[in-house]
Amino acid sequence: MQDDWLRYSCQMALPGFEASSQALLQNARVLIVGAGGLGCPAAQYLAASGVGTLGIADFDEVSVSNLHRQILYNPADVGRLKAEVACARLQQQNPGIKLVPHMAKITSTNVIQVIDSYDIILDGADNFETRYLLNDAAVLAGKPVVYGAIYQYEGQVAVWNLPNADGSRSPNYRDLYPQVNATQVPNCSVGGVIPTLAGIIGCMQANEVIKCITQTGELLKGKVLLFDAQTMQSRVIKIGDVTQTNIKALEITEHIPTVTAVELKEGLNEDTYTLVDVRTDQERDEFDIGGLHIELDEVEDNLQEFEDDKTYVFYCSSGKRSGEAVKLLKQKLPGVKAYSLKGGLQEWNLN
Amino acid sequence: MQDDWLRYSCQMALPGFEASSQALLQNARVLIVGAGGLGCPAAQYLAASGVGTLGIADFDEVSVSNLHRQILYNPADVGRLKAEVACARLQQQNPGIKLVPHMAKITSTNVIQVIDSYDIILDGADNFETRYLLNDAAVLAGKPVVYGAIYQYEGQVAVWNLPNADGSRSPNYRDLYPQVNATQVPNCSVGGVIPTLAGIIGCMQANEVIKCITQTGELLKGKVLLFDAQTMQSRVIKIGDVTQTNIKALEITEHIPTVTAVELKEGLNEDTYTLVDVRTDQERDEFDIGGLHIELDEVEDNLQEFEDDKTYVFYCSSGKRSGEAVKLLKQKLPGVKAYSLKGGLQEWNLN
Amino acid sequence: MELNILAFGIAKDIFGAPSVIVNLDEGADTATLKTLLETQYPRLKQLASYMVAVNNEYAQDENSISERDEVAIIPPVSGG
Amino acid sequence: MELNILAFGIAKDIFGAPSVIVNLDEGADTATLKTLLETQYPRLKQLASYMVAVNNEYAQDENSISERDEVAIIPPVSGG
Repeated sequence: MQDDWLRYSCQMALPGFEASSQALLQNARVLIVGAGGLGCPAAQYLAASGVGTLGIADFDEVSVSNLHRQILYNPADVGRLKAEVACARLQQQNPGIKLVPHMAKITSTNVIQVIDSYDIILDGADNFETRYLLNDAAVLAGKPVVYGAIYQYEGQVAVWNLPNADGSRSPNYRDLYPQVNATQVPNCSVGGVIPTLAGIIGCMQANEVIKCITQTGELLKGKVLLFDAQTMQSRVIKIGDVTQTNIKALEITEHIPTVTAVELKEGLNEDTYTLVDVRTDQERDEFDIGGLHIELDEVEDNLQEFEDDKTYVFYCSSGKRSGEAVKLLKQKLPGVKAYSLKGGLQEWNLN
Repeated sequence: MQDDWLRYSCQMALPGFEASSQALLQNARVLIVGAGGLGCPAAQYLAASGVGTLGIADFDEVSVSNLHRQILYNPADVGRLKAEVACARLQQQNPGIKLVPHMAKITSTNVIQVIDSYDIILDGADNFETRYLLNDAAVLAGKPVVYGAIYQYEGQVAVWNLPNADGSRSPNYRDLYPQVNATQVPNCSVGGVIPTLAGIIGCMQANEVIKCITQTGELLKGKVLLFDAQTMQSRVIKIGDVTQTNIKALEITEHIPTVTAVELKEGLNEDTYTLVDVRTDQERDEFDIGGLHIELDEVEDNLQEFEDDKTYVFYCSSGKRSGEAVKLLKQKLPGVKAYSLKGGLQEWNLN
Repeated sequence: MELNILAFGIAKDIFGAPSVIVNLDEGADTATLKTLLETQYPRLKQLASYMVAVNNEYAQDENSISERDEVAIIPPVSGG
Repeated sequence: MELNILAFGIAKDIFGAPSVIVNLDEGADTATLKTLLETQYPRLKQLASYMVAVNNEYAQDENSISERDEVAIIPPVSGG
C-alpha cells in the first residue's frame, strides 16, 4: 500500500475493492456538468474518494438562492463563478487530485472538445438543452453519462450509453424522453426543491460513477431509479438492454439575445422596450418591474400578443425561464424582436 | 417574506412548505451526534436549509483515514477536533444560524443534560454504546431520534420514538435490536465503507429531520429503510406502531482504562506490558508492534489466554476495537489488568 | 376496465392528484391510454414526451395493458 | 418446506453467501427458524440480537412462516 493511500484505507478495506480499484479511481477523469444542487455533493464525494481528474463545468455565478442546497458555497462567494469556487474548495479537500474548471457555457460548438479529455460525464445540469447536448455528444463520443435530475421532492438517476458485450450500447436519455418542450416543465425556481433531495440524488450519481470506474456492483444500466423524499420510497424502472435511438449529430445551440439590467434601465427610460414577465402569479404578487405578465408555460398559447414592430424584453428571477421564452419566440415568431434579461430580477435588484 | 429569506426561496416555493415551515426550521434545535461519515453531510444540509440551532457532538479528532467520506474536513484539519472544525465550516456556510460544538464524550453522566436543549437528535454515531445511550436518553426525555447506520455498501435509516395520537410512542432502536454484542459486529475500519453510501444515508437523515420539524411528508416512523449502494435497491421494513420496550434507566457508561503511545513505549522498555493486537490478519500482515494476535471477535473464545498477574495493552488501528476488547475483559475477567492503546497505531506511528 | 394511473413529478400537477382512474377497454395498448390521457389533460401532450411505466417497465406504444397492471406516468424533470 | 433466506450486512459474511436455503416444517414459527440458523451459524447467536423480516415486516418469535414468504436476516450495523 502506498503511504498516501492511508486516506483511502476505509474504502480499500471493502470486499471487492482492491488496491487496483483505487488506482482506477486515481487514473479516472470525470467531468461534472453543473456545479449546482447535484454537482456540489457529487463533486465532494468524487474528490474525497480520490478520482484523479475532476472537471467542473459551470458558467454561472453563485447566487443567494442557491445556498439552501448548493453546499460548496458560502454567502461570501455570492457573485463569484461556481466552477472556480468549487475547484478551490475541492482542491483543499483533496490536494492529491487534479481539478479543472470549465467556465465557458457548454454549447454544440465546444461540447465534443470539452468532453474529449474525460472518461465519464456526470449530468447535473439544470436545463433540458444541456442534458440533451451532453447525452448526444456522449453517444457520439462513446462515453457513459451518469444522469440525475430533481424537482420538488422527486428525483431520477440513471447511467446512459454503457457498452454491451455485443458491441451495442445501453439506452440513453433520448430512449426515455425523445424530446421535451422546455417551456412546459417547471424548473426548481418555480416549483421548488428540497435540499436534501439534491444531496441524496447527487450522492447516488457519485456512487454510480465510482461503481462504473471500479467495475464493482450493479449499475443503473438500462434502468432509471425514481426516488421520492416525502415517502422515502424508491423504484427502479427497466427501460431495456439496447438503445433504440439513432443519434447522428448534435442539435445546434441557439443563441439567446440578452440585455443587461443596466441596458434595460436605459432602454426603459427611452421607451425602447416592452417588458414581459414570465414568472408565476405568486412571484408577480411579491415584486415586479411592470410590463405584460404571461407565465412561461402560457406563452405558446398567447403568441397573438406579440407585434412585429415592437422589441420585447422577457424577464424572470434568474434569466432561465426568460431565455426559454425568447427561444420559443424566435422559433414561432421569427419576425418579432425578443431579448432576455440577463441574470433576471436578481441582477436587476443589484444594480 | 423577510429579506434574509431569499436564501430559502427555492424551498419555500415547494408545495406544502410555507413561510411558517421556514420559521419552524429557524426555531428548531437539532443535535447531531457524531460528526463523521453520516454527521458531515447531514450537518451540511441542515445548516444550508436554515435549522436555527445546530449542535455538533464529537470528541474525536480528524484523522487521515476519515477524509475519504467525512467531507467537511481537509488534510490541513488532521489532528483538530471534529466538532470545532465542523462548526467553523458550517458557520461560514450559513452565518444566520447558531452552531454549538460539544467536545466532551457523551456518557451516561452527561447525555440527559446535553440533549436537554435540543428538540431532535440525529444519531450519526459510529459505535453501539453511543447509539443505545442516545436512544435510551431520548426515550426517557421524550424526544425523537433520526437514526442512520452504515457498513460496507449497506445502510439503515429510521425515526425513533415519535408520539402517537393516543399518547404512546412509536418504536425505538431497542425494538429493532434489544442489545448487541459489539465485539461481534465489525465497524467501518474493519469491513470498509463506500463514501457515497455515507452521503446518501446522511442526507436521508437530514431529510427526515426537516420533515419532522416542518411536519411535512411521511416519516420513517415504525419502519426502517434498508439501502444497498451496490444494487441501488431499497426496502422499507415495517416494525409496528407502538414501542414494545420499557426503558426506565440508562446503562452506565463503562470507563475504559487507556495508555498513551508515549506511556506504552516507556512501559515496553521496562517490560511492564503484554501487547494484544485485535486487528484482522490482513492488517497484521501489513504492520504490527508485536505481542499476541487475537482478532476482536475471537477474544471471547480465548479468555484462557489471559493471566491474572499480567497487564495487557490491547491495540488496533484507532483505539475503538481495543476499547471493546478491554470492556469485554473487565466484564468476563475482572481480575486481569487491561488497557487500550489510546488513538491506536495511528497515534503510535505519529510519536 | 378501470385503471388506476400513478402520477410522478409535473404529472401530479397536470392531473391535480397523485393518481387518477381512467376507463379503458381490457387489453388496450399504451398508445390508446396516452391518447385518452392527452385528451383529458392537454398539458400532458404539450410536454412533447413522457414515460409510461407498466409494472416498473418502460411501456412501448404497442404494449397492451390489463386491469391488474400498475401504470405510472413519469414526465421529464430538468432540475439540478 | 425449503425456505430461501436473504442475508443483509454481516449476515452475508456469517452465511458466506447473500442467501441460504434452509429446511423447515411448513408453518414453523420465527423462533424455530432462529434456533435452526443459530445452530448452523453460531456466530449469528453471538450477535445478541438481529432482525428477522418476513415480507418486509418485523417478525415476532411466534409468527409462523410459509414457503411463499420472503425472509430476510438483518443484523445490527454500527458504522457512521
